[in-house]
Amino acid sequence: QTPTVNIFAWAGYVTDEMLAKFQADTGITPVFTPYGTNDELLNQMRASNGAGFDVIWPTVDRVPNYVEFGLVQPIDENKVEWDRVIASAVSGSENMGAVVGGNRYQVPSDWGTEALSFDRDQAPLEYGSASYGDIWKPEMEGKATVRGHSGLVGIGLWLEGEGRLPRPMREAFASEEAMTEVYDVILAEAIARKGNIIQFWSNENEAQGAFRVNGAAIGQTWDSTAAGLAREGLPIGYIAPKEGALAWMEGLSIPSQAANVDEAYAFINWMLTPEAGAMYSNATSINSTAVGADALLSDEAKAFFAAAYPGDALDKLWWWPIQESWFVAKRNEYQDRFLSA
Amino acid sequence: MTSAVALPPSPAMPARTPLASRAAAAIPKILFWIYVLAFFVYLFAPLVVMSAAAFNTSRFPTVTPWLGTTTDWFAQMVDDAAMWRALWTSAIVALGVVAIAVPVGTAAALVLTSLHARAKSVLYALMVSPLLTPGVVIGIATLVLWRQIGVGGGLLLIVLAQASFISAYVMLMVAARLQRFDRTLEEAALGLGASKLMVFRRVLLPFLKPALLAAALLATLQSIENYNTTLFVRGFETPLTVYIATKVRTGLTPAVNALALVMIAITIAGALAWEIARRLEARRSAASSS
Amino acid sequence: MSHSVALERVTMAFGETRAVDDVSFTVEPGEFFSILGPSGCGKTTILRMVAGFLAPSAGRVLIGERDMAGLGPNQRPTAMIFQSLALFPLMPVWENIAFGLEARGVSKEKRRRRAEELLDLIALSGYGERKISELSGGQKQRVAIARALAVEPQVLLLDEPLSALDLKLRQHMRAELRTIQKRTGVTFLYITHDQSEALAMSDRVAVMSAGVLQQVAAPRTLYDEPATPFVATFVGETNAVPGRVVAIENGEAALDTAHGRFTARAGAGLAAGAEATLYVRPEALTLARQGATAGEGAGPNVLAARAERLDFEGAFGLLHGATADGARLLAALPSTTLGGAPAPGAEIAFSFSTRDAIALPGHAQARPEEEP
Amino acid sequence: MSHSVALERVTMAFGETRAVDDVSFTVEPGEFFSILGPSGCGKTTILRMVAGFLAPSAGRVLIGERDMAGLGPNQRPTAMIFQSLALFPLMPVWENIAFGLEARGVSKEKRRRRAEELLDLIALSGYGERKISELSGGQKQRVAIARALAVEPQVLLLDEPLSALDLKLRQHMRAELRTIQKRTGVTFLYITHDQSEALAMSDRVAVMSAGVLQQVAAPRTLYDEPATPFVATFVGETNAVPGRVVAIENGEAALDTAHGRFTARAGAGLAAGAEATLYVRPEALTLARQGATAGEGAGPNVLAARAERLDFEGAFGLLHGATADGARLLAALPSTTLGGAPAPGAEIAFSFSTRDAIALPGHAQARPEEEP
Amino acid sequence: MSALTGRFGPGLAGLFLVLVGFWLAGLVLAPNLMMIDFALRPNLLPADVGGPLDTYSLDNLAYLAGEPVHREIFLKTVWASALVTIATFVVCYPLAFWLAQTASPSAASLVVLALVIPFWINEVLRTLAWYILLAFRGPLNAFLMNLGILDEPMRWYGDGGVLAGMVYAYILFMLFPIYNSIESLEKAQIEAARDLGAATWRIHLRIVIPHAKAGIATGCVFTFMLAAGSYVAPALLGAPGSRWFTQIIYNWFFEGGDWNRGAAYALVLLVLCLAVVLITLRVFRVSLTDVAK
Ligand SMILES: Nc1ncnc2c1ncn2[C@@H]1O[C@H](COP(=O)(O)OP(=O)(O)OP(=O)(O)O)[C@@H](O)[C@H]1O
Ligand SMILES: Nc1ncnc2c1ncn2[C@@H]1O[C@H](COP(=O)(O)OP(=O)(O)OP(=O)(O)O)[C@@H](O)[C@H]1O
Ligand SMILES: NCCCCNCCCN
Ligand SMILES: [Mg+2]
Ligand SMILES: [Mg+2]
Repeated sequence: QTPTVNIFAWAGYVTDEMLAKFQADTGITPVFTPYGTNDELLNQMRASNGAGFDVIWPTVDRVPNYVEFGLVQPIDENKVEWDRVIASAVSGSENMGAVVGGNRYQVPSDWGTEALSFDRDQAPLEYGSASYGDIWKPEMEGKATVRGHSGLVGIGLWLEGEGRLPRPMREAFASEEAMTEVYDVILAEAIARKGNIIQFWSNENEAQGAFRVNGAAIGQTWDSTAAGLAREGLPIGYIAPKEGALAWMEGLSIPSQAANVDEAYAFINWMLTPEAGAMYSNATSINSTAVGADALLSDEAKAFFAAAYPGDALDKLWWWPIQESWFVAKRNEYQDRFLSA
Repeated sequence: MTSAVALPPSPAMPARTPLASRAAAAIPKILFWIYVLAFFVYLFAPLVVMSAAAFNTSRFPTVTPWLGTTTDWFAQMVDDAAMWRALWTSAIVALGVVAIAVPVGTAAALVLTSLHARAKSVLYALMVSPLLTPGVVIGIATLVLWRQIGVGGGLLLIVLAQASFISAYVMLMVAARLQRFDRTLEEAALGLGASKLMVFRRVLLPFLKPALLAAALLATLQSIENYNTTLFVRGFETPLTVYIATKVRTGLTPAVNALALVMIAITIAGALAWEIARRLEARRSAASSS
Repeated sequence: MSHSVALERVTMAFGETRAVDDVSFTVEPGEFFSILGPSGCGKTTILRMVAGFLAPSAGRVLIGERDMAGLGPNQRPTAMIFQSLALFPLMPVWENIAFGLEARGVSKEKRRRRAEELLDLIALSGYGERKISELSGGQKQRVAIARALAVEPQVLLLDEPLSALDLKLRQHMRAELRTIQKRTGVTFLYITHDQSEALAMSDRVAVMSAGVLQQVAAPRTLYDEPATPFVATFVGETNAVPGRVVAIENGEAALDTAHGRFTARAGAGLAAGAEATLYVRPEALTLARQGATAGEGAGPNVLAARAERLDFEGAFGLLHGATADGARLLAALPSTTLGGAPAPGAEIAFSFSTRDAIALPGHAQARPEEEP
Repeated sequence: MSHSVALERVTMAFGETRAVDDVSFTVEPGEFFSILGPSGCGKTTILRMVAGFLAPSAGRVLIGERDMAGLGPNQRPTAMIFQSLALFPLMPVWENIAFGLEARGVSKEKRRRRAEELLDLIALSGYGERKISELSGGQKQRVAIARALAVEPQVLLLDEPLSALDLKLRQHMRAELRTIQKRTGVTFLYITHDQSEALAMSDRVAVMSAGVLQQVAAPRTLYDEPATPFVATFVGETNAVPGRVVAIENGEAALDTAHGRFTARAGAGLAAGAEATLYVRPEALTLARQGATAGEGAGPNVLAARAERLDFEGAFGLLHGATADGARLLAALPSTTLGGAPAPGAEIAFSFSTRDAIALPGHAQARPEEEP
Repeated sequence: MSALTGRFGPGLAGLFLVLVGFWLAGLVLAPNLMMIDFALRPNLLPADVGGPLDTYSLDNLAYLAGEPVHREIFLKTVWASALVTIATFVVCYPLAFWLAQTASPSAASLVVLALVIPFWINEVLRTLAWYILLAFRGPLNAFLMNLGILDEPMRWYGDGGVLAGMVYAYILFMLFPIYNSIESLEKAQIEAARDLGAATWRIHLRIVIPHAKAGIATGCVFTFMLAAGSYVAPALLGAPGSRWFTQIIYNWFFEGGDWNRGAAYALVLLVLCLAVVLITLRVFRVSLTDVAK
């Protein structure tokens, strides 16, 4: 029987080209199933008790949730080719959620941002003046798209910049009282301006759809969204706002009931090769953490990157804090009120 | 006969010419055909648009703007190994559902017919309750129960959750046919010396056969089509509806439309074949009985 | 108004089938007029053309001298009583009766009053609030009549309204229908395939066969003077003896048959030398002395036969016999005379009088096929 | 074996209702025995007890001298023919016929052969492969008989097997059933609510009313010598004249009635001075000269009346009349004598002979309720 | 029970009872009871389950009662489902009547054939078809603008889109029960009413609809239940302003991760559906046993 590895990953993260290359390189048959959101991944794993897949691809700030529910197993550090990973990503991920109770549960594989996508004709933006607040300007009524819960964070950063938050945004992730205090203000603002939203998105596909068929001119989306639209020739740009782009790191984890653990490590190590990293980045416009991948990037990907983060944009990245279970539950309640209002 | 009531003339008892009243009589007919036309436009417009989009080069499935005609999406659909896996999964699930729901629904219909009115209506209410339960609730309830005893979502739970309400459909179909069953046939068979088992096998079962086949078909369709319930109990399994829904959420391409078009084509072909067979059969039996 | 309903050369074709073929007749006001014929002969089709549910392919339907073309069933001065009655099961009796008034916008109070009057007429006062399902077959029948009468039609159309009832009730309702018709004076156009029903109730009967009108006449005339072999065999039981006409004289014909020479009244269109059939009713046969042969005996017409079976049926006995060449004969003998009835196998002879037999042209059609 | 079926004091109670109440009778081997009675009188219940579908609440059922208690329908030497026939619609004709043999484990080849023999018997050879739905009503009937005969029952039980057929076919099948019964010699226990059917076919008839056995006798005896008022009124049409017995002599009774004194045969249980009713059949009434009054005229029994209506019914006419006190009378007059029939309203008189009338104790029950 | 063994013998009867017992106890009752149990407990980490925090309470239900937005969505789902039901009825009734009473057999079978085609592809694809058709830059807007009916594209997604998509999805569930019940109406009833002078509307109101009541109730009950429990249509065709209660439930499970609260919400939905069904049947005097015939 041929060895197999079942990969449960973000839609669009593993292309057919990558699957073929992986199989050719390792002799292992990869089976790829896509998902659209972190929560979908988490709850799907809860529903199946952590069984069914060998590799999953959670965002680092959510890894503690998986650990709580016993859905992932500690990484056997000896089986990972650590020298293939950018060192700062490995060390940085430690405090972002990859390490829980002294055990590492995730190998970093990429990082990216959520910032402003805009229609160059209808809503042109410039670095420096562009702000999360642009989404909520009166002119953008009926033309904006955001993801429910991260849209609230964007508003928070905008209000924080204008000094209208009772506490710094980051404290909202630390305790329930702080969160309530901050989010009540954010939600009120969000509901008051909800008329700007033409469509909410929750996954890549919906985000692209907002621009492609639903008439959105501005939005808070992932980098991959704008890149995907631009690649098809749509006049969509992507730019970090002056408050700082929301940055996240992701990596590969192994579910607690994985059936093909060795193959899982083989896949993780393969993803960290420069070739695989570059293939990944070229397809998604998300940055690989594989050493040497940047050298192999396509010109297109390089250009997108340069345009997105001019000047000091990279220094001002706003990294997602860890989102504990209580936070996720509560954030969902706020999101729900926002969506339903 | 003398009448106490002076009758007003019947609504349209006019001195209209026959021609004029014929024209007036035609108006409701015209309105009705306009309605029929609208109905079928409503029924088919979405399907036509969806099918057409399978030939548009646009990566997002639409017909406006028309970026060029292509059959690439069909090729992509054929190459989509995950889709074929999903189809296979759906087939296995459907098989399991039929294997449970048909015997269970049949037994339920038979038990119902042998009960007295009061017990019957209580049991009947219980049996149709899964049909009055939202699909998501069935999925959730099943998942919650089985996780409690350590069974996670997967093929088994999909089959059980679907069978819980599809059995009710089977029960209804079998019960409907059973209502037309003439119990004296059973007595006749008994009177001729047959055992109860033989009566069941030779008289009742053959009578139920068409309903059982139809129920199996319906069960298959319901199973393949189900999304709301399956979504919660699928665990890491991906039947076709879930696959399609995932595509819709994670990267819709006209390959899905190509798939839909193929399914529509198969449906039409199947339906036509069925209709032709039915008419041939009707003609045959008409010929043989005259 | 010289007639109530008139059909003028009416034809109704369904594709290839001519369900009604060039039929003309008139019905007089206040008449109880029946259309009689076997299943599928076109009776219902005629009724539906009169009611307005069907438009004739050719010809005209007139009611009270007025051409009905283009008028729908709700615009004609007719009311129909359906074979199934078609009472509205979800309305109480009185609402059924008053439905036609409701359709004409009559106020509830007046409807209620009129319904009571009609309930009186059909002897069902006090039944107004009942459900239809709580009525017996005969009561339903009467409610259907009241419902139709409520709209004061000029013509009441009845499509085999008694056929769903059992024998006893059917006989009872015949009298009842007849009484109501006489009392209200409404023209009844009545359809049936049951000859005894048509004969017992009607002023005149139209006999149809395969879409074609055979004869329109009073019941007694149909029975005694059938115009066609079809009428002779369809209306009442009869014995048919085929033969050839040897002479016609004074309205009497002499026929040569396989069983000898017989005389009978000459029907229309009979010609000397042509093939013809003699028809004689079972009750017109009397038992001649046993052992008698043709030609012998008192009467002019004596038919030799062998007794086969005597079916005792209460009021009379049916004696089945067969002639020497195997043709069957049927004689109806009053029960009071059955004392000395012949045993099966006995040689017997039937006699009949000339005036009780009729000769019609052609050889008899076979009766609607008996089982193989 | 001295009898084929015997019921000994059989009672069947469903809760409060006694559907069958203390009934005893015996059926001889090879007899055509009918049970006749109105709907709901318990006929089917009796048949189902004989077949083994029901167990009697009290009493015994014996077949061929053997007590059947505890034996199921598949263990008794009976076969049943249902009103609906209950042919298996999904099996071809021959499998229907051979079903009982299949149940007994007979090999397919032998079954096939036996089915062919039976198809021969019922004159349907070559029909073995047909579907049931491709048969006519009478053919189905015969297949049902063959299916029942295939298991070689001692007794064939028939529950109104002809009632679903139309009149013509029903009459035809009566003769056919009778023929098959005589040919096979199997005992027939036959149920019907149609008196002319029972009278025409049976060797003996048991008349039931409301669960109680009224009389068991040959048809002619039932008609001429009814044992109870129920039998007198239920079997055949009759005219009932209530009165009081003044004398009984030589089996003849004299009754005083509202219409004068009449004589009739004395029925069982008649006592001088007691209330009694005189019954006379419509066909036993003859038209006495018009204007005659009671006591006058030739015969001893003359009944004055007013003519009301003459219903012509083909073979005979039914003359409806009413006595002075409003009781209705019915006379059946042969059609051939209808020439001088009285007009409605005419004063007439009927006469009847003593031997054609019978007096029974008590005052007549009303006939099963006519419609209110 | 004795009737069952009497008819089928102990062996078969036993088998039937086992099958029915397995279904009703194992697949219907147990999951629902467990869901109720689940709905009455707090959302805990695996480590805390069975611990001191794991107590029964009505908190999850109280949360719904105390959350105005959810309450509102809940109520909106109820009336919107009722609206879907009414719209589906209006769309289906004339066709059902025509099919059952007027159409020639061959025309009827052709139409039935046409009707089932959309229903052999699944609900997700059916809804997707509407999603494509109604898109802002989609064919419907293009068509209407070409005709000059619209100057600029309309936003179809939202309440209107959900309505169109749901009515579409449930046509057959409404049509067939009504068709079946109207078909059993004797044609002579309609002819009699017409013959007595009734106008078309009166024939429907007084004769056809009362006769078809049970079928109409069945169709309405099914449509309402399916609409209230639908997830796909509001998810795909809804807009920011047209959320459905099922989406909230889904969110508790697949976004918020609070399965207990999700179960509580599902329980409320279940109770709602059953209540609406039973009340409707009571109001229209249809017994449950007449439903789904
Ligand atoms: N709508 C129709 N289309 C085609 N043929 C029809 C139609 N209606 C009646 N026919 C045919 O016309 C002929 C006469 O039918 P009709 O119903 O008038 O007979 P009927 O005398 O009333 O018979 P029955 O006594 O059985 O009611 C039959 O052959 C019948 O099949
Ligand atoms: N299973 C039963 N439970 C209760 N009552 C019954 C049952 N079967 C018959 N009866 C009652 O017993 C009486 C006799 O019924 P049965 O069927 O024997 O009548 P029948 O003479 O065959 O009538 P029909 O001519 O209408 O068939 C009726 O009053 C009937 O209602
Ligand atoms: N909150 C973090 C989101 C991480 C998203 N990864 C997105 C990939 C989209 N194609
Ligand atoms: Mg007819
Ligand atoms: Mg009976």
